[in-house]
Amino acid sequence: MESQLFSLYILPEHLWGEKTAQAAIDFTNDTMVGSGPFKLAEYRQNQFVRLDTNQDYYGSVPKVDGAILQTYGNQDALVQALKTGEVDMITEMPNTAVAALRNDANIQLVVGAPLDPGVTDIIFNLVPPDQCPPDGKCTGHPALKDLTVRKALAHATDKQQLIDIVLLGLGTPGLTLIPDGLGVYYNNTLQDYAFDIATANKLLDDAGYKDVNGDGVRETPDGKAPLSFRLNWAGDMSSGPRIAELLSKTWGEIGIKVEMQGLDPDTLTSVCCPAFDYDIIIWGWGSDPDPAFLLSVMTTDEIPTGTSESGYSNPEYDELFAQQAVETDKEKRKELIWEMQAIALRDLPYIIPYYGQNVQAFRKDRFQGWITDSSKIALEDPSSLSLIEPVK
Amino acid sequence: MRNRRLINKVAWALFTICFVIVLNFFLFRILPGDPARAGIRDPRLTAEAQQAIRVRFGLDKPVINCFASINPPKPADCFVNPLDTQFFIYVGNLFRGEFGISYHSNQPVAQVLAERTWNTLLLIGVAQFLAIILGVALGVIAAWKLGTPVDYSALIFSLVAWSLPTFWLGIILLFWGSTNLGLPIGGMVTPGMNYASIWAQVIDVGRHMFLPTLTYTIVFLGEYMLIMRSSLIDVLSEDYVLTAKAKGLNSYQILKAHALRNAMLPMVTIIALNLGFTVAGAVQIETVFSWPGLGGAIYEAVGQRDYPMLQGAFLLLAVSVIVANLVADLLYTYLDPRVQLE
Amino acid sequence: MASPLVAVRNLRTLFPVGAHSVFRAPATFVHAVDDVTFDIDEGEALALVGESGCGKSTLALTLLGLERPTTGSIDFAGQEMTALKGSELKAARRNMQMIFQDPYESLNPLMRVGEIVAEPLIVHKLANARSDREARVRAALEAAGLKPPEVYLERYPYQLSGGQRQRVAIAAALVLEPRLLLADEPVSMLDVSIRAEIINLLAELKQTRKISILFITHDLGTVTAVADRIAVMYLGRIVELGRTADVLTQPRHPYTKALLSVTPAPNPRLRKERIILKGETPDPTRLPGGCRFAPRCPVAQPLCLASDPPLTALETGHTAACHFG
Amino acid sequence: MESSHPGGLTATMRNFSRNRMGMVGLAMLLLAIALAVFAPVIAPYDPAKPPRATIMDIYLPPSAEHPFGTDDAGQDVLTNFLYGARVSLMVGFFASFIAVAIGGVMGLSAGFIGGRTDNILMRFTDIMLVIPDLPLAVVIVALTKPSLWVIVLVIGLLGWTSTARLIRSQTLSVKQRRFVTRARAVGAGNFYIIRRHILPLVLPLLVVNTVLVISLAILNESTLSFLGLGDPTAPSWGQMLNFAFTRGAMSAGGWWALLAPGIGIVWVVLACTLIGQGLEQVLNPRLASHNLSSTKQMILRPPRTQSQHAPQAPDQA
Repeated sequence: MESQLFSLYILPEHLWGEKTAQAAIDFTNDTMVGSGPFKLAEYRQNQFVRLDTNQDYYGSVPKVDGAILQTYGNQDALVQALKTGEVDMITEMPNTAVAALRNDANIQLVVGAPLDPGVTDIIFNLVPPDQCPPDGKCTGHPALKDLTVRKALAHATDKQQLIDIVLLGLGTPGLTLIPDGLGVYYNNTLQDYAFDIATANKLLDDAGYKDVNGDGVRETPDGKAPLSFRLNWAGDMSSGPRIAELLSKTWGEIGIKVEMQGLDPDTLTSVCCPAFDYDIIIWGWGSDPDPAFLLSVMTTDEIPTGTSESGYSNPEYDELFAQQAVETDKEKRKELIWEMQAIALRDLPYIIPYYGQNVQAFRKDRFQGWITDSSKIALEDPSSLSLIEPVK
Repeated sequence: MRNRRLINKVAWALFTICFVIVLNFFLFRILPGDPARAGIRDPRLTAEAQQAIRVRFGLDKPVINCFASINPPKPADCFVNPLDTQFFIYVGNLFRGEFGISYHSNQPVAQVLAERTWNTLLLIGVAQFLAIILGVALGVIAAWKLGTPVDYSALIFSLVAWSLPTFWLGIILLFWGSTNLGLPIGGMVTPGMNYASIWAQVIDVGRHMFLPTLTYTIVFLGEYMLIMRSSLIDVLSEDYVLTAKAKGLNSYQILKAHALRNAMLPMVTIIALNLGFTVAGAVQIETVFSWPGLGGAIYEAVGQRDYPMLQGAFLLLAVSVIVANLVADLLYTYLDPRVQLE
Repeated sequence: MASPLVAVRNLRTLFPVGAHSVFRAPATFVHAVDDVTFDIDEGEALALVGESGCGKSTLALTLLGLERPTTGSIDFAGQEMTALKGSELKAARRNMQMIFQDPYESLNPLMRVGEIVAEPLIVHKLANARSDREARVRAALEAAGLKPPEVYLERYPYQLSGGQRQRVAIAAALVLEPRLLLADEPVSMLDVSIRAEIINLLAELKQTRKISILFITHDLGTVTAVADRIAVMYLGRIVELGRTADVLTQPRHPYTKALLSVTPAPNPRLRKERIILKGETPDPTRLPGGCRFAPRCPVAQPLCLASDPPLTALETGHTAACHFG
Repeated sequence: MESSHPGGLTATMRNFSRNRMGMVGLAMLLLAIALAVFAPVIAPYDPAKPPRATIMDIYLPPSAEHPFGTDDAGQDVLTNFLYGARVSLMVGFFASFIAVAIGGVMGLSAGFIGGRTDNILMRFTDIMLVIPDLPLAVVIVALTKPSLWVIVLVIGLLGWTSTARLIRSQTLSVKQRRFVTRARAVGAGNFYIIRRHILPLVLPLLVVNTVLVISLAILNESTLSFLGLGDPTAPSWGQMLNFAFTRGAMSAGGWWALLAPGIGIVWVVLACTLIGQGLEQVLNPRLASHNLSSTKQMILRPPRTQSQHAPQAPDQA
């Protein structure tokens, strides 16, 4: 239930009550109606939002007169704006700027789990031929359907280096689609595949994937197809090319070749699912506070709908998913969900390189009282904004 | 003869606009990507909801008779009322000044574009004005002082300015100006300011405009200087200048009386034509300086796959280039007596 | 009597006026060559005389097949030229070569003399053997008076004088051993001192090689040395045609008389009073109804404005188109 | 009289070798090409097998180990700069080859055939000229699979209009010259006349144009890359700038990651412009001095008057 209610909002009856379905679709919703500590004073699209303090707020009235949320065209400018004092706080920034800001006496960095935890995932095309959807192409490389190959790839994935280079260390190694930001539902007892090129090579050797023709790329045991995979990522991920580049290097060390290409998100959707016209994709999910949705992504039922990206199909997993959906006991549900994560890590429809962290920063010489020790980092949240006060 | 020329030119401009409208419509339907799914990667969207979105944006209708969609090609009934196809609805809306509704902001595209266009015009207008004034002045000086160190410095400056990638110069100026001059980093106004006077507002916008305008001016200055310089040298090589010199006029008088006016002729057409090409620079500068203009809107719309916005911006640009071309052409006819005689 | 080498009958070449347009057909025409009839015999030189713009050059280009005649026929050595196309036309052209007015412009500045003279051979795929080709080029250069040919073979046109260039052009025309030379004002761009040389060269070629020549000029003074007959052209039409001596001594058309009166005579004592034509040449797109020379004619009568005089025979071989000739 | 040898590619090149500005440009371009060709020899690291980067390697300032510093992924900027020159120059050369080939054929046929063909081709060119290049390129690249070849193709396919106009007017003027009529009178066919008479006189102008189109193509590639529409697997200078820009080089203090590729682009574009200027002077010696100047000096033609938006003398319609 929680997961379903999450995306429902409380609507003011005096505006929406009388509307027909069609009128509701056409309603542009320009006037903000709410009961929070701030009121919308001015909105200029892609420029800024100006909030005034709601003096009639039922809780504790914020100590500031208002807040302005300004939009910048690029993250570099954002950091510069904080440095020069044009803004007092920034909600996002390139991780590369962290080192420079850390040395700035007037700036405080805040790093932690984001409000809506995100997952970056490496997706394998596993769709079984008999499950291929009617409008699917299902052209995935057969070798990827072999768990041994996926295990070898997992062993050849240096998650720490990915975190270091791509996130500048500001992330945690990933396990399955359920991010550590989901708290109790995150199974922290699982053992990940260690980064070990030798193990990966041995797995492939033992399974008969040998480099027959001596070109540095292994072939399938029947000697026909080289282990050369298409590797795509969403073009709007700035980290995509860097992840792909790092993967191609370590995977290259175990005789696996990738052809890299970033794709526009629309194009990626059209090759991904339910077409299954790909080998490996680097993409990402944003998470609800409840894990139900991300768990559903790996169920057989979702293969034809396009929600399942990997085409992973496992009756045991499906059964557990059905059980947790109706389980009302929180502790029992958690057990079921933990077990599902164990299965997902064992079967590897995804390699999860990392869970990202939120990096935010504020100027220490302007306002104080920001909430920096919460489990979720969100300086722009009204909870923080209503507490801060000017530095004397 | 002149009137027929005028009518011909206007007729051609109108034809080109029609062509651009058709191209503009079909381009976005030939290129891959389902507009209904653009920007939405939420699988929880039910088939009904997707259909509702299609209806809302008019994508449920066939693209044109016989084609439900063009890429991938899907056939449709050829005998529907042509006015009930996406193409003619689109054309009809254009005549009513409607450019559709933005997928991203849900606002009418025409409204968003109108606001954005003024911001861009302000930036481009001031920068072009400065670039022209400075470029012409520098070009005249260089041509006059041909072969001297003054000429050389102006030349090298102009050539380097011309070779600079616009966005690169913008980034460097952004960091230089914000660190050393304390200028604002982005946007057009300081949000939430209560201006004491109109002057305070002008100064605030001016401060925000300084760096983008500077970038823009430098990039175009070089080109104008080079054109003015060579155009003036061309004119000064004409025999009538020699005649004037023989009559005893000094250099200043010759420049003023003969050369400048004639040398400005190619400048006028180039300036008018250039206005159409300035947008390429605007896309880069507005992205670097977060300027809320048309160029920035195009960049955002590309990222958001906001087809109606892109279509609208594209049409606006093409039409303004066509009009600028027409104006330049007619201006040329008006200014150059030789053309009138034809 | 043997049939003439060239027989032109009622030839007309019209040019559409106005820019090409995708949508519109042109409405008006320039009558560049308008109903022209004449013959040239084997080994004969015919001079075509007239003011610039009267259609002389167009007539030459039409003979060559470079301009399509609107109506009329051109019989060249028994072949109807206007009916020929493609390779047949190309083959027929081999016997008909042209020399242009401006030796500075008519030679490609990037080609050596040897290449220029050899070009017709290459185009017609003749004398494909290198040695054969070189021999012919040398022979043509020598025939054109460029001796010894080795001196000139490797030169570029800009390294030659005007007279030398015109000789190169003549050599390039001779290399195919044509039966007819179309010489379009071959000396008008040359210094006076060189003109006689070139004209004498043409006369010599006519004599020794029995080449027929159509000698186009605006200057009656240059024709005597080479031309057997003279045709006077005015606004696209031949207004007088006759043997050189007849036309020069007994001009019958007022236009011919006017032309003759302004020609510097070799003997100053023979100088006559000059006839200066009044008015402008009419707009060739809007010709007057009657005699087209009438508006400028010093002896015009009302009849001239009403009817267009035909070309009428006066005595043997001398014809003129004038009501009062 | 005619003292100088007219036209011609060989002659143009010979005169060009005496043109100081053009030779400086040529030297600059040759240096860039040499760096690209000998990248494997000069580069301190192999980009295919770089030393394993760690978090400590990111945005290191220039040092003996990394003369140009390191980038956002801890890679050596100098190495990437040298190998990036290969990609950027290749894009420039191939794209301008496409543009000049199309523009040359269009201009030659329009000018040579004339009449309706000319009318239709030039009207088409006019339409292409008013369509804003960059936004169109942005849309096409964004909506197709981004690969280096798509980018080369798009830049090439949108960049031919100026060439077509230029070559058309040159063809028209060459076509009207008497030696072309003479060749026709001899019986030469169209193909022969184009090959033997028109092309040699159009070629020098085509070379000038090519050089300028190369510089525009390199600029355009960097702009597309900056807008995030480049091919990330083909690390051009534009791509390096894009990484530096999106991954916060300036705010992280890593200005060197932005400076090297930027200067590379300016260097090559400037080199091409100078060469173009030099050739232009050689072809247009009339511009050597004017009636008010006492000195004889080299004159520069603005690059874009000839190339990008040549002011069209209104044609008689």
